[in-house]
Amino acid sequence: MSRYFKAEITENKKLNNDCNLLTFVPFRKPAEPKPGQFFMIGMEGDYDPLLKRPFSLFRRTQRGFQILYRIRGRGTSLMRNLGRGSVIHVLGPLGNSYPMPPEDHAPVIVAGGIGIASVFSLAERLAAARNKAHIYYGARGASDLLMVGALKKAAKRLSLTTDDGSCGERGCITDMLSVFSWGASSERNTVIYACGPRKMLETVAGIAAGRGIEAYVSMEENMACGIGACLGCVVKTVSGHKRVCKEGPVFNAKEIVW
Amino acid sequence: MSRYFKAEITENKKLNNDCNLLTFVPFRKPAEPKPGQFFMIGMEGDYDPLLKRPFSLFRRTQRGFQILYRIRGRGTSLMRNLGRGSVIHVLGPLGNSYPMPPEDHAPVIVAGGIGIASVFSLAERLAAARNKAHIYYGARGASDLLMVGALKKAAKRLSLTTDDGSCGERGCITDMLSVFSWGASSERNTVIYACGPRKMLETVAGIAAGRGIEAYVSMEENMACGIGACLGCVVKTVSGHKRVCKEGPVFNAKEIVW
Amino acid sequence: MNLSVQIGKLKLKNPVMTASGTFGYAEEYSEFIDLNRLGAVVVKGLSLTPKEGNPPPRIIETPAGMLNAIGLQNIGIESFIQEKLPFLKRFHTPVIVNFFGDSIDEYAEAAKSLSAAEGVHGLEMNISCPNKQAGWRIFGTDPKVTFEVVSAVRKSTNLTLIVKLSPNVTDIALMARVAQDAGADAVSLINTLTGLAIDIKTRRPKLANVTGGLSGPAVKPVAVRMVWEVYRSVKIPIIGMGGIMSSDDALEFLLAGAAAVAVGTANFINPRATIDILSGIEAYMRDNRVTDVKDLTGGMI
Amino acid sequence: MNLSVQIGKLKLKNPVMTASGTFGYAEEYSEFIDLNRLGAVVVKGLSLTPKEGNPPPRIIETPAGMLNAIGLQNIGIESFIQEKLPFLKRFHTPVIVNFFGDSIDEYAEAAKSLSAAEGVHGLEMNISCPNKQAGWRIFGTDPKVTFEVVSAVRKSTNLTLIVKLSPNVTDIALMARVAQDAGADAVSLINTLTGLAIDIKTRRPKLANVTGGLSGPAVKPVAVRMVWEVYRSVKIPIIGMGGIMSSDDALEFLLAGAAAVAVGTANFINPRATIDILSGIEAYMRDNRVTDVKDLTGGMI
Ligand SMILES: Cc1cc2nc3c(=O)[nH]c(=O)nc-3n(C[C@H](O)[C@H](O)[C@H](O)COP(=O)(O)OP(=O)(O)OC[C@H]3O[C@@H](n4cnc5c(N)ncnc54)[C@H](O)[C@@H]3O)c2cc1C
Ligand SMILES: Cc1cc2nc3c(=O)[nH]c(=O)nc-3n(C[C@H](O)[C@H](O)[C@H](O)COP(=O)(O)OP(=O)(O)OC[C@H]3O[C@@H](n4cnc5c(N)ncnc54)[C@H](O)[C@@H]3O)c2cc1C
Ligand SMILES: Cc1cc2nc3c(=O)[nH]c(=O)nc-3n(C[C@H](O)[C@H](O)[C@H](O)COP(=O)(O)O)c2cc1C
Ligand SMILES: Cc1cc2nc3c(=O)[nH]c(=O)nc-3n(C[C@H](O)[C@H](O)[C@H](O)COP(=O)(O)O)c2cc1C
Ligand code: FES
Ligand code: FES
Repeated sequence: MSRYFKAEITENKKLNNDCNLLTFVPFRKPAEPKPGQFFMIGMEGDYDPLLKRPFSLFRRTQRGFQILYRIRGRGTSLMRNLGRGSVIHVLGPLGNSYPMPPEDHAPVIVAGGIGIASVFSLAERLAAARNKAHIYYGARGASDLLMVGALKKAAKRLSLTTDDGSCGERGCITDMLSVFSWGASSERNTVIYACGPRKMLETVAGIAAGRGIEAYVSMEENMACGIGACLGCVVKTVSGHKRVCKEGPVFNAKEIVW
Repeated sequence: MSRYFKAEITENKKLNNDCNLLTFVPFRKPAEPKPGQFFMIGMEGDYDPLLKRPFSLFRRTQRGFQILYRIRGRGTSLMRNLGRGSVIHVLGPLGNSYPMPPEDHAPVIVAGGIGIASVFSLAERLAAARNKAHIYYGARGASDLLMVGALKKAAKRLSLTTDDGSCGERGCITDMLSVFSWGASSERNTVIYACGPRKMLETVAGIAAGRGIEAYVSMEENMACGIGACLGCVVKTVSGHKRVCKEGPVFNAKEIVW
Repeated sequence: MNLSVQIGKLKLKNPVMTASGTFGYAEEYSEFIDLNRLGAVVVKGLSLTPKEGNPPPRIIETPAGMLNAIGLQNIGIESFIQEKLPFLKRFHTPVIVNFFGDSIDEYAEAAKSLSAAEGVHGLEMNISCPNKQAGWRIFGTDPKVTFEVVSAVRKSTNLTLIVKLSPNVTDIALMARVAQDAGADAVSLINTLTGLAIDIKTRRPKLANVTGGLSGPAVKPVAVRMVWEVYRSVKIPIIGMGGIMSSDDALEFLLAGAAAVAVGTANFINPRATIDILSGIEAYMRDNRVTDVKDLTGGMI
Repeated sequence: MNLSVQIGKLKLKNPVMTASGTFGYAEEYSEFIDLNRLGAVVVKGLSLTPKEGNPPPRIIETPAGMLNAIGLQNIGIESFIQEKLPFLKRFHTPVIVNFFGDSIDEYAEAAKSLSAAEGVHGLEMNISCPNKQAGWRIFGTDPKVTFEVVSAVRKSTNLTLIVKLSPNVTDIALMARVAQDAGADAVSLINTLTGLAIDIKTRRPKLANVTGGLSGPAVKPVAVRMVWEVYRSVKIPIIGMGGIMSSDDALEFLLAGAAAVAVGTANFINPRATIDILSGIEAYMRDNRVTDVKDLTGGMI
């Protein structure tokens, strides 16, 4: 049960133009991850790129883990080329996790773009706990909406938006969230979980604060160590700088200084 | 006919524990190489390793080229992992080449270890010109003697040595060369071509000088540009520093200051 | 095989230490390695009062390296002594505390209060953080100021005193001599090289602090050169660091003149880096019949 | 789209130049690129008399970089004028000659004889080679000596005079100001950082010269930072270099304050690097509606 292990890639599946689903199997028994936690992943090779990259747990499989990643820069571009059998170095699971809602609370999940990677396992966990979430999921276009089938199954209700209207409603997922009416009584019994671009999280935090709803947001910052040692990944909170990799990545939205 | 091109790897065959034969096919028509010339080969990826690596032309194939390489350090270790379909960046063919012997001269080839990579195509060229060489080829052990079958075909005679006596005679290839008697008259009509460790080349140069035989040696130096611009690859010659990548890699043994 | 080295009054069981700021307060790494196996633990830089540090983003990767602008965020000496030191005392590895001040008096006072704490075995004074303002940097770049501040700290502590040097200087050997003359028991080098990275899309610096400190394999050749230059001009031991990723790298520093080495950025890539490096040094000594690691120091021929 | 930039009296058609010592005498690269497309060609450093340079090995790779200790091998100014310049005159790209001397007089004399040669359009004086002895290095590290030698050269030439600065200093902005005050039309930076690599098997330095100069992507953050520091303290244009591999890198230098850029080590990895970088700058300008490349200089916000 070590949090530092080598793993073998068993699949690196292209989902659309810029997103892949990577499945890896650790060489030895890893610790059990919780929804919201993440891994630091490093590739074999020499010292460029140097640092490991953080990716959320997407799903636990029988023998290993999956991450859903978007090709962004140097690291993920190289990651895209990794074939079956390639070896990666993994640190994790790391960070805290999404707190499960009290049984009488209705969970609402808000995902923007690749943010779906982090909340997907929460949705499945909630479904398993018979407290399915209402999932709001927005992306640029239809082809960027990933895993919609599985989400439909895991959700009480799935609301989709795209920037171009190619699927679901046209517009921002937070627009949809803000006009939605839970009714005064249920609001108090709602918990929001959100992952996506910082702007989206800020809007979600605003909506939640306005309605007096508890909201948890998963934050991103550049990371070096992933385990709280370098102080590289802090975000500003009402009680000072906090480490995304240690006190986070999930924060109560009220804590963050946007 | 550009000397800078991308190429696709069609095979990367393991020959023994630390040597591979790499076959690559250029995306567009390259220049025709001559025996003794070399390529600078770079891999896709980021900036570590940074520089291209020099490798001799081993053999021209129908559609591409082959290099025979020994896994030494960071670059060649990564090269070993390149699969079929991988793309490399190639500069070359570069440098001068082994001068063909006059028709009435008997060629003698001396190869030490991976030095065979450079003289192999010369041996085949000589065979094609119906002036087969007597080939002296030494390596550490039997498994390090590569391409012996093909060499046998290309050689007038093939003399092998290994450090451990596991194949051919036990000892240094230069020991064998030094005791061999060509007979006074034929010595003047002999040309030696040698590639291998610097110590071996120095000994060959000594033997050749002692007997008044013309000898050509292929030199190695660390390289950056491969085309004569950086002055990084010089060797000391009787007429000053000369660039291995431009005035070489093949030098008349008399020129080198050992 | 003797791996122990002497740094001032401290006898380390082996020459592998951690680099300040890259190993937290050691607790973070105790899950991955046995802290007892380290030559010494050097903790994140401390000051008299807690510091918030710089706003994010604080780190960004560069080719074979990284820039950081943490801005010396720390919990302050008092909290360290109360909250972190007890954990460290459970191990028999010397604890070296990296610290800094914003004035000569603060440096001296910090040294004094750390020296009073049981469980602190040595001090490393950071006069070389590139993330402080230009005014602060003279502690590590102006020989006269360096002499003053090191002398003041020397008077405030009996603990082994290591002075951490900046590579952002014309003549690092001179800076080392100054530290030696002012009473340092050892020097450590290099701290990070000042660097800047710009996002060409936003046209803004990639770090909120604008500049940051470059560390990692990229800087190793500069660091090894500086250790070699310092080795030839001081008598006190050198702790070498800057881009050490493997035992081969560590051995380079020893051969260049370091008595011990510190592992920094490598911890982020491999949390077991320190231990792997130690094993590699042992293997090298075995293979090369080196019986005392001290025989490697300055062994370049 | 206006790509032209002014460096002293020279109007370059675009800001992409070659870095001295990495492009030979340009002939070597003429097979791979159209030399007419370059902003300027800067040739390998020359001296009055030919130099043999250092013994091999002269180069060694490091993480994301390389060390070189060529030792300024060159054919001498006379041979250059006779054998190399005629080829360069066939192109309408300005030729800037990098040169050095071993004394102030030699510097001045070299500048004079180069200025007399038809086809030499500008001079870049190298006061910053890390492969020369410590005594020589004061040309680039001691402000007083720098002032003297630049002043002497200034008096010997009417050509555009670029002074190439060393990064191995505490305060590069100061060095740039000194060069400006002594009459330089522009400064170029950075030359290489001094580094050392040791072969742990043989325990010998990997370069015959012991130390060498570090170049390539590894040094880029340091170089960008120095350009930014210099930009804020001089009025003359800056030619930025150090690890430029792509147009993104080049744009970083422009945004940091460079008026033009020079491509060095990248030529070894991609002989078409200069042209690819130029195309990339053009594409960036198009995409970002920048009509004049000069508007990028110092554009970091
Ligand atoms: C806790 C956490 C969980 C994440 N989960 C996912 C996920 O499940 N799927 C996914 O596609 N992405 C996820 N990200 C973002 C992902 O880490 C970055 O997209 C990735 O690191 C980019 O690497 P690169 O080499 O392609 O980009 P480059 O731009 O080349 O990276 C350069 C450096 O910047 C860092 N960096 C760049 N962008 C980010 C970012 N947004 N967050 C953190 N570091 C960054 C890199 O780690 C690297 O150190 C997560 C980030 C965090 C912090
Ligand atoms: C003209 C020429 C032809 C060659 N032909 C062959 C060949 O056909 N087959 C083969 O296996 N090897 C050949 N070599 C040697 C080969 O270039 C090196 O073994 C290879 O560069 C090592 O790279 P690396 O990354 O594995 O080693 P590393 O040690 O990691 O390399 C570090 C740096 O040193 C350089 N370097 C290390 N060893 C040598 C060397 N012996 N010669 C030149 N540069 C070196 C590398 O190019 C690189 O820049 C040739 C060398 C030259 C100069
Ligand atoms: C994230 C980070 C934080 C650092 N914090 C400190 C510090 O607080 N005090 C200090 O003296 N050095 C600090 N350093 C410098 C390192 O201790 C070390 O000198 C430098 O990183 C070079 O070593 P490396 O390349 O092995 O990382 C820090 C370095 C990094 C990367
Ligand atoms: C092999 C080599 C030779 C060099 N020769 C010279 C020289 O003769 N004169 C000079 O001023 N700079 C010389 N330089 C320094 C480069 O011009 C440039 O300043 C430095 O390499 C940084 O740029 P880069 O990282 O793009 O290579 C040389 C650099 C290299 C790598
Ligand atoms: S990444 Fe190092 S503290 Fe979070
Ligand atoms: S490798 Fe550059 S001159 Fe030969």
